[in-house]
Amino acid sequence: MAIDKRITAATEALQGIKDGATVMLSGFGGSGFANTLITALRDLGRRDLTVVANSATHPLAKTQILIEAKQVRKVICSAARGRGKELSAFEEQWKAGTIELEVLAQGTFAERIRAGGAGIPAFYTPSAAGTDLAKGKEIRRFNGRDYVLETAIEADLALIRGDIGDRFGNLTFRGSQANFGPGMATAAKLVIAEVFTAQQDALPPDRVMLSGVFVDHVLAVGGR
Amino acid sequence: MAIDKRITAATEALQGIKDGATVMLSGFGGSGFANTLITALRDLGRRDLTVVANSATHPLAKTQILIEAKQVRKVICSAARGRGKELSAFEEQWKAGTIELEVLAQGTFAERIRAGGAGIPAFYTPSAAGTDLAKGKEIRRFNGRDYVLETAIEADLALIRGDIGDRFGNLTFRGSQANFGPGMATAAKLVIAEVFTAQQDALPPDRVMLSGVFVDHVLAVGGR
Amino acid sequence: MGKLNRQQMAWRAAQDLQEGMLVNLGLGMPVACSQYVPHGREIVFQSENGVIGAGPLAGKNAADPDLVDAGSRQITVAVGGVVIDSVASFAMIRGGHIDVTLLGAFEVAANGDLANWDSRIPDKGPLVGGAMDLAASAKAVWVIMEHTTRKGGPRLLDQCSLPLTAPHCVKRVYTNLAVLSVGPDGFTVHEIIPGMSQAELQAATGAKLTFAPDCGTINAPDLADEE
Amino acid sequence: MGKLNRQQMAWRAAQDLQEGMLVNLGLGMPVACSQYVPHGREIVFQSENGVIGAGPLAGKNAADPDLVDAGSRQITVAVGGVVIDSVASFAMIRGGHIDVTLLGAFEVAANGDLANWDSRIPDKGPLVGGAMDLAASAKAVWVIMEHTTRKGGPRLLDQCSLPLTAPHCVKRVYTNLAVLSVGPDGFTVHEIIPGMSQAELQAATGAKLTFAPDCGTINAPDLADEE
Repeated sequence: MAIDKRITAATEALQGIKDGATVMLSGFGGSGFANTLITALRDLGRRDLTVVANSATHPLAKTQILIEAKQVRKVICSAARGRGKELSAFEEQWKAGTIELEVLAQGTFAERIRAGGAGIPAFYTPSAAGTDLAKGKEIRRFNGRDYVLETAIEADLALIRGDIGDRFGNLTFRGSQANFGPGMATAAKLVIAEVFTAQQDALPPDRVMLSGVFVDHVLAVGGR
Repeated sequence: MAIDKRITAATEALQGIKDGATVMLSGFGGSGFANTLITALRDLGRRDLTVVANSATHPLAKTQILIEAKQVRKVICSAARGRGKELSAFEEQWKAGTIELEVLAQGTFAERIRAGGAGIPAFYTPSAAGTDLAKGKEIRRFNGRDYVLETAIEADLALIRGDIGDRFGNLTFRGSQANFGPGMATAAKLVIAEVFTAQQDALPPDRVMLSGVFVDHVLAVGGR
Repeated sequence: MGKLNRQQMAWRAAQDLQEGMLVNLGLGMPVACSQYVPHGREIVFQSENGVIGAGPLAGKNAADPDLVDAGSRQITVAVGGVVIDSVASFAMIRGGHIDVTLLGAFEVAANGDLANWDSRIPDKGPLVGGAMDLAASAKAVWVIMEHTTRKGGPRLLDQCSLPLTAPHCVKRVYTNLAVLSVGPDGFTVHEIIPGMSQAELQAATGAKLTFAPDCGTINAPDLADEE
Repeated sequence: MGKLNRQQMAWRAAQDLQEGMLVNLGLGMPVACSQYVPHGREIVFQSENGVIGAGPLAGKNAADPDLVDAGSRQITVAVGGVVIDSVASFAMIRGGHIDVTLLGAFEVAANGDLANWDSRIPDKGPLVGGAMDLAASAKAVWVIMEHTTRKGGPRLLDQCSLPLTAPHCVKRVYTNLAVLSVGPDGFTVHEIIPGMSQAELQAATGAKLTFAPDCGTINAPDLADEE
């Protein structure tokens, strides 16, 4: 017996995810989306999901197939505007009132996830102080400036994308592929990474960009 | 003209540091102390310094020469006990009441520095809740558990140790040399790194462990 | 009287970026600035998705969908650059490490208030992105925008009418008519386009302008408007 | 009646570490546990200075003063390991990612309170280190300590007399006399050393003991006490 986090399909790993789960999805600007895993989650058919993803509408992200399948109850993001003039699936459901939206400054979005993974239940941030996004939130003054209290976001599941994985769950990232993945991996109970390739041999310490400690399963899907 | 943060001596770079400055010093367990730079700071002769260093008494750290020279007014650390039975220089002055001590859980020490560099004025932590170290601090309950409010630590100067530096100030670290260095580099107005070697050519992106954005000067001192 | 086109506005702002600065460029006109930095001046461009030292756009052969900037454009990493994750990138931004952020805007007020995220498009979802973090925490917030709306109304105002991105943050504004600073006394004009009078500029502005004693003219090179 | 020596105590605790666990070992007896993990069982040892996957002590030829563990010992990085910085390491700890932290202690109370940082040595400075973070946030806090003080007084108590490291955190205690768990009903004994009676153990303890129905004996191998 030895540690080996590599899997050949996501179905079994996802079984424990229930209706109403909170799911973090990495990715930014076309890079770092775990689209194979998102598709597997869609196929699982769970409903009333809370999706934590930077964009609710990115055209290259499969986040939209969860929304189109009406599996999403709420989205927490920093960007919820579709690119086209016509409304995106998210915008349609949001406008119809069937999907809830919590929109955040992107740094607050990232830091709330980091807090979730770092044991910080709440922190103060200057971002959004004095704007509509701070309405209803606790404001506190430090050194003559107003800050907004923000709480940690934790999740039941994070689906992230890496480049190379090893049996320990260690990951590398290519280009700007990391983005929200490392943060999300620290903040979710179950973390599955899809990667270009997954190897038995351990990555050398100098190449590991996310410790396998944070990753439960690694699925090789190719697609570099 | 081009960016080149390499220097051949620290004296000039340190001139702006005044009496009463707050100084962060990296290092843990014999690894990652910027002892050449600490010696240069001692020679500068500034007084009433607040030293932010994980240990006030580590025998391999030159922190003690600042204390022996009576240049330190206050120490913020997680470890203030000398190894021997006899008292360390720090312990002598602390016992005599001529040096102030703020002792923190090591994770709180690290996170307060991180907060200082990350624009977070304050955060809540579970560490030390229910202990003497939380006395006098604000306690707040989240999800049925008590947390301690802790504030950011910022500094006028950070002296850190790396392995290889480049003209952009990018750094690599060997072994466990990084420890508090990257965090401290984000939290100080002036950051000087001493390194084994400093090269003109940029480190490849995959090798950079701390972005040069956080480093003002790089001094090669050998000593690997 | 030649209003600056968008490339010329980007050019003008780029002239003020100094060697060694860490600079974040917003979507639209701001990102165009990087190509107009005076030759030999090294600037570190930060893209908030984690590229610290963003290089030029990737050529067709080098384009890599895994390496993009905050505008989803396929880019390169500049010499001396590194890629970090989003948590670390926004820690850098919020921590005040960005020397200058150049942002587009809908409105700027005389007290430095910035409105650049919500133009109240009916039914479309909100798009906040990284602008609030950048505006709240960069050492200097500079804005590039047209001096007036498409209908000719002012964008430089006593008070913003649109939802704020951050209060009291804008330090400079580069428009197609002028270069202005924002201080305790509101807008001060430092440069105007050739042929425009102070009275004409004031008439196009929704807040009282002060003109710097050495107020000069913008001398932009001819640049084709690429958009 | 053979009390366990320090190596045997470490051996006993190590038997309960399971494949794939992320485990932090405190200074002293706890770090000795790593050498007694059953053969073939892969454990990831976390050292709070940032070594995630700490390997054995470095041999003399491989010793590198730049690669140390939380006890300043020159170590190696295990296969599959990586080194991170202290901020990230304590984020990992505080975030609840450590499955088990094995700590030394002065006192443990029946409600799980732990006292292991301040033994009130006159004049010597305080030494907190990472224990408070580990005790507050590890999924399970296990303690290895002598059952009694050098003077024979109890260390397992109704209430700690020394300053706390964290309240309500200890789940198991491995002593030189017994293996105990800590639950809502206080201490439950699961194993006792051969030849010691329940009454004798109770007499050496400062809190009421419950004995598990299947309470057995500790069968430790002979191990030379190295310290």
